[in-house]
Amino acid sequence: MSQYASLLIALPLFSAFFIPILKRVSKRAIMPFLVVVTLVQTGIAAWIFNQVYTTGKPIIVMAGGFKPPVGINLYMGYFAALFILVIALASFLMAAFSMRAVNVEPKDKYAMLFLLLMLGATGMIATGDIFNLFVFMEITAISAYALTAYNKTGESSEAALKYVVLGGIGSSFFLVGIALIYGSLGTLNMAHIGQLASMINPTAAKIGLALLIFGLAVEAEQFPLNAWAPDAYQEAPHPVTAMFSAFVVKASLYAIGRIIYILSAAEGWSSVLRLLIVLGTLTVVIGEMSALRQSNVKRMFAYSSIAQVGLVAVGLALGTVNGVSASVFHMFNHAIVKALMFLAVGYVAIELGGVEMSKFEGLGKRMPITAFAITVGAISIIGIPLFNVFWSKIQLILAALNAEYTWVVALILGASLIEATYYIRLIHTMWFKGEGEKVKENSVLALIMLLLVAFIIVIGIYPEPFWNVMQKAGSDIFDVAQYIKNVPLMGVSP
Amino acid sequence: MVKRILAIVFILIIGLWMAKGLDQVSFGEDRMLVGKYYLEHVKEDTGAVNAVTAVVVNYRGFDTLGEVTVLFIASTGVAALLWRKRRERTAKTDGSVVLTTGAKLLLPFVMLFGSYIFIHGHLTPGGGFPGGATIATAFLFLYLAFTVYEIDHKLFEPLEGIAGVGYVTLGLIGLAIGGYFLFDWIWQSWGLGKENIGRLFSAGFIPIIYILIGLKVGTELTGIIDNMVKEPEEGGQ
Amino acid sequence: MNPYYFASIALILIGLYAILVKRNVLKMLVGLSIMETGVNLLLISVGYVSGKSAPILSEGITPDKAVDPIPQALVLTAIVIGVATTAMALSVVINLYEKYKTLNVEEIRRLRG
Amino acid sequence: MNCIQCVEYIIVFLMIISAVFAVEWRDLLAAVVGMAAVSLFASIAFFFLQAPDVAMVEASIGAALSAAVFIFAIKRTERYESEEEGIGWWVRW
Repeated sequence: MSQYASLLIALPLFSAFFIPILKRVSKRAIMPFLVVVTLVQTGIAAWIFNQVYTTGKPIIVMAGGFKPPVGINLYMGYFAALFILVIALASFLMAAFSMRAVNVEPKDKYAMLFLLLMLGATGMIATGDIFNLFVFMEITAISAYALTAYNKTGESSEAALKYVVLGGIGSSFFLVGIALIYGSLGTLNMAHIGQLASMINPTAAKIGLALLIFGLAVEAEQFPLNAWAPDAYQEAPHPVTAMFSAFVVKASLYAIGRIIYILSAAEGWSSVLRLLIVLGTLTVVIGEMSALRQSNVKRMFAYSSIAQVGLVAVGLALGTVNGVSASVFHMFNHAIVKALMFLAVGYVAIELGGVEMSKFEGLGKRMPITAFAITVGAISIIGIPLFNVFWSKIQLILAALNAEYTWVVALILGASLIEATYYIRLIHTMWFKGEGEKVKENSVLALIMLLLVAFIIVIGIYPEPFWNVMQKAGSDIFDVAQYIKNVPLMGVSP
Repeated sequence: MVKRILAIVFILIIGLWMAKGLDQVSFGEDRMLVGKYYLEHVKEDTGAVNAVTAVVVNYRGFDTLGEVTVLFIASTGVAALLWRKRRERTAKTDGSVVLTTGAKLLLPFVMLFGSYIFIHGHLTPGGGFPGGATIATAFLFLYLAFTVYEIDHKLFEPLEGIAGVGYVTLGLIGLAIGGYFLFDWIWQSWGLGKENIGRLFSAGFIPIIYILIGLKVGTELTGIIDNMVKEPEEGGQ
Repeated sequence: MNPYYFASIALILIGLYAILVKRNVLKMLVGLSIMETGVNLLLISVGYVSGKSAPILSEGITPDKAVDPIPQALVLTAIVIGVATTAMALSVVINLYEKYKTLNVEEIRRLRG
Repeated sequence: MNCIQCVEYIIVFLMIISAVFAVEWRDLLAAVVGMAAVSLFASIAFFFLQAPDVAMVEASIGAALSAAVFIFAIKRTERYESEEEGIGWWVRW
């Protein structure tokens, strides 16, 4: 029965390949079809989530019936089950938003690329094989290139070009890293690598790991390879921006965490952690500094998103189970908040025709629900108590104190302070400046926004059950011995 | 100029770094682990003689599914980005006599050769990807030779979709029969062709999948070429 | 150092040089393509075992006489992915040229800040 | 040094030379031909490294089709590279 979890991969693929045939029948059925497929995907993901969290055992999908490391396996443990649900849910909401937001032809191609972006992120989170991870990363990346340039304006092509060039460098680095690790171990399966990690040559492991991190850093938006991110966020269609921020980044961050901890038995491993912590810190500092001087609100949110992603990377690199759990919690919260905020900003852009700061004057009177949603998101991301991000920031600070990284505490607090500066400026502009006619708000979108707002507040008031889930998910990444035990490796050994 | 020297220094540092890592992986040494298992079990597990094909289609079938998807994304993305309301070919003159007659004359043979490559993927080097590329080359010749030539979009786009749907469906049938996605049910459940390993009718679903991949790769690459060749009309954005 | 390792690292570095230094967009993509070829060569040479033959087990080639098939399968995938990236990038470049009428990246700078 | 090794060294040398030319030539069409030559020599190298499958794919997809797509793109844009050089913009913020 558990093998039916492979439908998570099969369904989006099947639907994407089916769209050219559907287009011959009826062109208008394509967007509703997209919504239905993402809804079914959410159902499958919810079933897997339920299955994993009630039995406590991960679901291992073995493609072709070959046991790992001979065949490729998908590993859906606590973390993967949780984030697959997040991905499917976010895709469903954004598919509903796409029906309103996307008016550029050819829509059938948009639907295919949308589904494949979702598929790529799902695969990245579920897979248990590093080369398969590369393939899914490329699926994500190439559909992201196409979706970034989808509006066919000069600016969007420019953003996509930056993305393509950096992504190409990243994927080459990633492949060199795979070559080094494969060359010294002779296997590609993650659990098998973990089993053999103590025998690996330390130099090859260190350099290979660093190359893998640099390869993934393009998608994970870590400095210095994230120059594409603000441009792409600004110019991509609005639902796609929300998807980038909600789960494409998260999938790559997860991959970084997983690959690092898999090799934790290798000699000289802690120097790689130091590399990641430096990258994360630089990402936070530069992201917040750049966000401060933006006048384009979508771009400002993009920089804010980059800074949060840097915090997650710092948490992953703390090297303790609490740090990883706090990172996972922050990823989860950030996914909800940024999905909400990019949805709201995109809706403003559609109704008022732009995302400059001046367009937001008097938004509180013109589009009250949207303005309310942005306000809740902004307050939450600053880290005010009773909203969800507060708890994950607290957990990050506690984990940093436990790991004796005192300056990380200063980093988090300083970042919150800068966030407060630019978000309060935005909130002030929305509610206390300017006047305007009231715009009739779309009821479906208002419903989605209120749903996400409710989610933020519920987590903010009752963080305990969520924190328990996150701790399980975090230890799923951190506890490599358990991971190796869970995968039914067959006896291929030197 | 200073910047250029800086870039060269930066690149050399990266090169040194990679060389240092590669120094630990000596060339030509036998370090096979999983690879050895593949070589020893490939005939009984999959019935293919060409181990690379078996790894690509059977053992690491997920990668290949992803690979086909990547190419599909590329063809979709190119079509999406170069989509305009009206487009046409802009070349003014046909190719030379050699090219036009050559393209017409060679078309069936190149197609035949491409199909040969992907049908025999489990026996000889080759398989779906070079076979599909060969078929696309035949259409590339037609585009080069004739100014008015255009592929039949009503045929090609659904064909691309059908090949992809067929691949996923084969995998799902495996899920229903053998209990695993992409399970080779023809070889492992039914045991068809066990007696003629090394001949054409063997190796389970590898030939079927390679035929689908060949069709898909051929149509996709042709679609990319078609989108690249056609230019928007003047002022007809 | 082995000639194949040397060649693959050299190709990667030449490609990286083109991406970093050249201002013409198409030249950068040529560099990217060369870099991918270098990476593929590196993967194949990692899988090579001296004195053994291709992993096609017909006519007297036993399993212990063949090279590692996995890197070859990986490179098959990587080549196709590389071509997909290139095609995608070129269509972006075509759109870019239609809008900006130039291929020089210094003149394509509308997004900044 | 036997003869096979000589051929290997020659191929590696030609590959690097054509890569350098592909990067340095100002005529983009020539640069693309240089790139295709790199792929072609790489495919011969794959053959020497006992990877005939990869050699076939590299020759058909890597060399032929990717060069064809490049040439179509050049036809729709421009053929000559301008003179100046410097660090590109994607490195900066």
